[in-house]
Amino acid sequence: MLDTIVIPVLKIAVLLNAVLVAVTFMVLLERKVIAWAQSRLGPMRVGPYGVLQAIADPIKLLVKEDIRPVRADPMLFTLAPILSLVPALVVFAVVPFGGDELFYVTDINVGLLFIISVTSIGVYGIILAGWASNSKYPLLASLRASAQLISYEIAVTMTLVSVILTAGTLSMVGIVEAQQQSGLWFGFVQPVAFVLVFIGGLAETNRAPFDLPEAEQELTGGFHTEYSGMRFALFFLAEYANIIVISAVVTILFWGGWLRPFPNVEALAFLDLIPGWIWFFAKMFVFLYIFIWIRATLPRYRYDQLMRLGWKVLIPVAIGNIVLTGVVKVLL
Amino acid sequence: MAEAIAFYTLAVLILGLGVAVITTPKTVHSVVFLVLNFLCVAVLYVVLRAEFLAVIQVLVYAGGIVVLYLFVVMLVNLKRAPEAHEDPRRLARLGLALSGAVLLELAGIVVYSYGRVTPASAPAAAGPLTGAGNTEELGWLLYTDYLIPFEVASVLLLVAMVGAIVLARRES
Amino acid sequence: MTGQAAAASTAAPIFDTDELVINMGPQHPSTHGVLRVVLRLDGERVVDADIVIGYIHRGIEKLSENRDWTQIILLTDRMDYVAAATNNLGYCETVEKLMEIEVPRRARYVRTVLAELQRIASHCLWLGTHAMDIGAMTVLLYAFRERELVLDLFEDYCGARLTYNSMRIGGLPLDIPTGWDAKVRAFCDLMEGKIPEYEELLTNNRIWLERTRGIGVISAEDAIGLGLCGPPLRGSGVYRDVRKDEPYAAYDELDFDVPLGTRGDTYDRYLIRLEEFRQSIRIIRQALDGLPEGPVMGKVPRLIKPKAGETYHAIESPKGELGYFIVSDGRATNPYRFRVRPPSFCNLQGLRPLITGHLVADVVALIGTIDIVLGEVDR
Amino acid sequence: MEITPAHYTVLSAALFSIGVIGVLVRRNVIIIFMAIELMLNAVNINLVAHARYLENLAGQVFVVFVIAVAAAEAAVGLGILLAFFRNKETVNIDEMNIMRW
Amino acid sequence: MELIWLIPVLPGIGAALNGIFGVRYFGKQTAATIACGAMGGALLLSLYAFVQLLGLEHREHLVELAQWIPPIALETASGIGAFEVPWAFRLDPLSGMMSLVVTGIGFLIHVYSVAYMDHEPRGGYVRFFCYLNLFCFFMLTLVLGSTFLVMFVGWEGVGLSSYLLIGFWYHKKSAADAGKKAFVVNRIGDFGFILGIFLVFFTFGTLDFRAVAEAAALMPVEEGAFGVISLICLLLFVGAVGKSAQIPLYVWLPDAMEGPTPVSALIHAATMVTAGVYMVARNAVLFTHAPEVMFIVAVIGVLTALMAATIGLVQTDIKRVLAYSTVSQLGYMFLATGVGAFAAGAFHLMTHAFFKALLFLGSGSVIHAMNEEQDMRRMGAMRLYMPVTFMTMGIGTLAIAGIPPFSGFFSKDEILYRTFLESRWLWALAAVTAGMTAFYMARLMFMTFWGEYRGPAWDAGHGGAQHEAHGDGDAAGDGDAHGHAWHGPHESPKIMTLPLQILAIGAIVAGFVGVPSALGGANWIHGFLEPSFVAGAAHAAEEEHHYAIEWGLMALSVLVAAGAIAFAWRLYVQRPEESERLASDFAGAHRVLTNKYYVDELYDATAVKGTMGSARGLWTVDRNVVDGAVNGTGWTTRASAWVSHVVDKYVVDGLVNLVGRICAEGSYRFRHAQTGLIQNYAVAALFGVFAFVTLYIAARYFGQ
Repeated sequence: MLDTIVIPVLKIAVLLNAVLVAVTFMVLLERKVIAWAQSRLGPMRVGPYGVLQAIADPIKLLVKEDIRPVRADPMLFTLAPILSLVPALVVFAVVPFGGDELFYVTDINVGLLFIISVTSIGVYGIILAGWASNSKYPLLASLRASAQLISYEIAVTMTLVSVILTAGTLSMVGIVEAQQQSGLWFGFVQPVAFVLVFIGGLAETNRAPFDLPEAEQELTGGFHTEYSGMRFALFFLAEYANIIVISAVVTILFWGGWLRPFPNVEALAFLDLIPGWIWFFAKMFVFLYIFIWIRATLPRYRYDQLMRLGWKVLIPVAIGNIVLTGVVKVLL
Repeated sequence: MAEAIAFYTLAVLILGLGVAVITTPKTVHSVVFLVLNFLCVAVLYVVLRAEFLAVIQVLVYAGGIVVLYLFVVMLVNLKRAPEAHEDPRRLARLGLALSGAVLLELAGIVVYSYGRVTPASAPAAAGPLTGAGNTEELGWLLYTDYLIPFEVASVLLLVAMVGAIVLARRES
Repeated sequence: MTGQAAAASTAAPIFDTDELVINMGPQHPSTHGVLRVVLRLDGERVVDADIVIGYIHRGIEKLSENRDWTQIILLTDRMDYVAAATNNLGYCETVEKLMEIEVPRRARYVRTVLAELQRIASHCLWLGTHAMDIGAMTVLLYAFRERELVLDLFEDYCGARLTYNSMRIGGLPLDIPTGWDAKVRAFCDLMEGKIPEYEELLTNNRIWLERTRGIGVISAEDAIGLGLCGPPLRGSGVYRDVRKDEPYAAYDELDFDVPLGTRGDTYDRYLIRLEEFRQSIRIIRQALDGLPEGPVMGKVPRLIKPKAGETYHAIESPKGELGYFIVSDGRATNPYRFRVRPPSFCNLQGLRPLITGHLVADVVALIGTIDIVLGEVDR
Repeated sequence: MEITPAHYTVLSAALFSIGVIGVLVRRNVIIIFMAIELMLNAVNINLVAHARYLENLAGQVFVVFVIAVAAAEAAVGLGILLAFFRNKETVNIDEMNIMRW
Repeated sequence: MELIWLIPVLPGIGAALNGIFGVRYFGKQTAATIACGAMGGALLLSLYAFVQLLGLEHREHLVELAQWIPPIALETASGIGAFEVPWAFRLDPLSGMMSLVVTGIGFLIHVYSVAYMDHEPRGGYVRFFCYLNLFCFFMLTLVLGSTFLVMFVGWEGVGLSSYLLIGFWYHKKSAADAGKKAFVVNRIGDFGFILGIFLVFFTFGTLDFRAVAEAAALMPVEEGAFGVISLICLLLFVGAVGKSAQIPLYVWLPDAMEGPTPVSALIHAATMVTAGVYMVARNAVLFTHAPEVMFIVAVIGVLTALMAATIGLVQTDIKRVLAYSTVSQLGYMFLATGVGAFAAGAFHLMTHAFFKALLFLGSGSVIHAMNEEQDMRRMGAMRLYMPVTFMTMGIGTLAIAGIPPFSGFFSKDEILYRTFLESRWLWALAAVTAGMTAFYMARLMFMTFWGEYRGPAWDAGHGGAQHEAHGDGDAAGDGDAHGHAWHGPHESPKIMTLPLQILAIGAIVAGFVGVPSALGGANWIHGFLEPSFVAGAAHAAEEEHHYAIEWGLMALSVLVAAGAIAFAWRLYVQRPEESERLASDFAGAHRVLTNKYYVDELYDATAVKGTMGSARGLWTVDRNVVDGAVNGTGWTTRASAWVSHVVDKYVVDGLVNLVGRICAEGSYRFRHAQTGLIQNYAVAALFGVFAFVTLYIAARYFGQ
């Protein structure tokens, strides 16, 4: 009873809280990092160095008036943000933060596929949000956004196939263990795949330079134009949770998860003194930082350029990578 | 016991959502119910220890096919209600009655037949289809015994893709 | 407008939409003021555009005919409010030309320094907003950081940060404060180091190239035909710079280059403005080096009352050729007729052919590239 | 309280019947398509359940094929529907009867 | 050794690369590199395989790559046989030597073509190398194939590539026609060949060379009779005649000179045309069992040799002289095989490959230097301009003329000697031919390289600088300059002369592998090739040597050759007017020779005109007799039709209309069942399901 129900439920509770808190601080981090990149200070008023801004923001969003357009579809208008957030959170169930069983909720044998499939559900939140708003621009933006999401999902999934080929397993823990056995992080074995997954991740989370669905400078304000208050906050949470998911997945698939650098080199064994989960979070933090860094640096793609990049560059390269991986795998 | 709870819960959800799919007046709602239905079916697959299929169900059905439906529903922005016109010669009631009758008959056959199967001949619930081997075994089967059907299926998909593009393209 | 269809992407619109009419502005976030563009779209592509102006018309020209000659300087501040000093300069020089007043050499040099500082400030603003429109948010903050320094210099000189009222007919109201030239030099050194920062973020950035190269191509003939001026004209490779062609202030005594584009696209116009930063710095340094001693105010009658006549005089403002046409009847202490040829207004005429055939996302980039200020367009 | 294949078969039959009713009763072609998907899922449930109880993975293999066929069907079906909609501005199946006598 | 299948496949890959991607994407350099690389690889592999072959005791190696045609039960003479063809390659002395020749000379010619074809635009250049590689692929398949059918694939393939390459400049009508001609004439031979293959299978139940040879060895020699083996051999020989340009099917080869010169060198001198000889040699066992056919082969061979040599005496086109020379030398080879000297034939094949390729390439070099001028009357004194070409071509000429110690001497004298042993009058004809060979080759040399320059004037302005530019064989800008302005004859670039030099060395030394025992040599190649010509382990009995005769013959043939050369020197160098006088003295014979015995005209008059004439006759018959009959029938029909029309209209139609009306009336009521509502149809289907299930339940219920 304890093992089958209590501990998992506890883990889930802790994880959910951790993720949601992490998301709010992720927002703060983004504001701070971008501010520093632009030689500004960022939020400074709430708490020392604006630390408490992370708490003030959710409070503000929670107490704001919840506006629902009269002609919106009530059921879907409510459902859409939930459909957007839930998959982003569910994915964390199979993300291992460390090698020990304590650090993951479950390790299922199709973990990576699970992540792919559950994130593919997230697109409903966006389409339905656009449709339920019953407003022209959100609808068009949501169709755009979902087309973008689906296109890049294909590219990412294709790329992950080559990683699966390399690792020989679909289990997230198994993939890390495979890296431990081979002694090489897959980022070195599959650099192309890493780049593709990361670019695809940027696009799937609607981040710069692929942030057109939310680009206020352009025609449409995005699928959540009509949303406000807590419903809007849910979309917000989903987006940042997705960023964290992508970072975690990239860390696990390509940079050894909780492994120390060069896990097979005995001479570096002293690095094991640092616990695995610290390694994990350190690496993940690097990717979170890169996400923000890119946003501060790059201009935005145009829609047709974005689709062209996805279909004519990423997908062919991903397919080529699969073939190459297969050939190498067979030859070795 | 746990399986029974899971089964009944899911059965109720699946059937309820199924009914919702075919009864809701708004097409978009219908699609949403369909997605939820498929998600429940996926969970049912997990109960049946077919994790791979569960994931595929979510990925392909919920994440792919139904999104397509949703897209079409949104592209087809109708100027009048889709079911406004009804042909008087429809035999909807007869169809309803017949479906009910067939369901009853089938259920009768099933209950009757399985009731007579001795428990010994029915294999135990915990088969060997557990653990990590499942997905791998399925892969083996697909790429060995069922290789040709698998290839045929892939060709079918290709043809369908080309066909869909040709059909949906605007003449220019 | 050949070449535009080819330049614009060939992606077919995904959704079957009828021709859609939408309003961009006057409250849209990226129309640089109260510009209103009515777009007719086929899918994502602009079929036609209607440009509506006049939202901040204040009747400056008419007002000027009822102010006395010195007071008009104040009004010119309010036209291109991000480049007030050049507005002042153009007006003062026009009146000086009308009255045949000799301006002291020192005043002409200081005016040149101020005009070029103004150019840097104006281009900084343009660069930041243009990049922001295309999604590069950091450049905005960088460019504004430097613009702030220029504003500080102006504050040091005349006490104001936006509407300077920094010139007078016949010269300058004040000589430069002690140590100001050293500050300007320090700024020039600093600015020179900052330009590579912008370039690093943009010039070779693939996305920036894809968003700007081949976008809004305008041939030299079309550019002349549309009456464009300033960087948009030079971007198409037409050599036209009032500072060279009809030198004013101290430009005939200073050495500088006029950058020209080759393809006439958005990227070329961007490169030209970046090069103008460097040329401005060069001019400022030369002007400060050769700054003559002497008074800053020429011999001007107590009562400014030009004799009857009319004149047109143009200068190269940051946005292009800024011209004043003034008629004096010789009796009143105010102009009989006062007319401004604002560069932004003329360049705005190029917008419609530029954006036709492009995607909606390019419209913001193209509004940015012609660099308009609505205060000057509407007056 | 043991769950036998009979349970699954009955569930499957019920879901299938719901699909059949949907096909027969609704007039919106999109919903009819979705009803067909329901029927396919009913079949899948049956296949998976029996794959489990007969300890034979062939059932699962066929589910994969059914999903592939469903994807193809949806793509082509919806393509036809879109083409039809462009011409006739309707998705009502009762108005799709120009091919009779 | 296991990799011999790669020998043909490498050029095949090269051809595929250049053909599929190259024509669109590759630059000249890439294409040339790929093609030459493929050939170089094939050459290295063949060398390696050959060296390994030398170490094998039974001198044979079979590599079976895959099944081509799975066993099919087919009727044969000895009951039901399994028709089964594997993709198998056999390496034995004969094919080993042949593959060395093909890859070696092929590689050199590839290299040579890099510069020679430089004038071509990029697309044509790539296409050329693609074709060349394709040819090598098929030729090597032909050579290495272990069964008749695999060989036939190569056989047809080389025919195709030959067609493509002859017609390479397809915009030139004469080239396109020549290609067609070659193709059509070859088809006649191929028809015989494939019939022969059918007969082989029918007779022996297998297509494998080795198995056929072993089976044939057990059958009696058909001395003085014309049995099935003779028929097979005759049919096979028809194929060989077509491919190797023997009487009466030789007419295509001279025309094939329309192709680029490297093609002439590779295909129409060194490799493809020898395929017929090769095929006959490969089936040596069969042929030895059919002495009657052997005799036919020898006669055809010697007649071809003589006839072609006589034509060669008066030709003025440098390449045509070489073409007729080739036909003549091929006749020699057939003569050798016809008298049972298979080794000697194969030996001559090899030496001929060297010096004929050399001569062709040399002539190509001259043509190149003369700005595509091929007429020898417009050349002269070329030795001053192109010493390397001159030297190497001189070596080739000496070799073909049979001057010791050049290679041609050994192989030709071997043939002459063996012929002498067999038949005196065949020998006499062959000896005369040898003299003529020496004469016309000397004539070619003298007209081209000696005397005064008779060609067109050139722009001497910047000849010197241009000379240098050509010298380094630069692939890029050189051809362009060359195409527009010609700056006089000049030596070809190094990349062209290098193959010439290598081939010249080959032409000198190739004969040493077959120094006859009469001269104290070991006649090594004879012993080496022997296993290929006998079945199983049965070795031919050691024959007796008549050294005295051999020496005598050698001396005689050298004398004849030297005399012919001297005669040519007198006619074409010392007193050129003498040759013209000679021509006018024997005007009739000269005209006949220059017109190649009117064979082309004869074929035109008989085959072509005959076909046309008979077609016209048949057409007349058709129009008057057949059409008359048809028209008569037509009138009858019309008359009876009117009668039947009346009946039809009132009786039959009445019935039909009645039925129709009934149907229409009936369907008007019944068609309301077709509502056009899909769902109603679905309900009908569902009703079927319902009925079925109900029936099932009822059956179960009542059945129990």
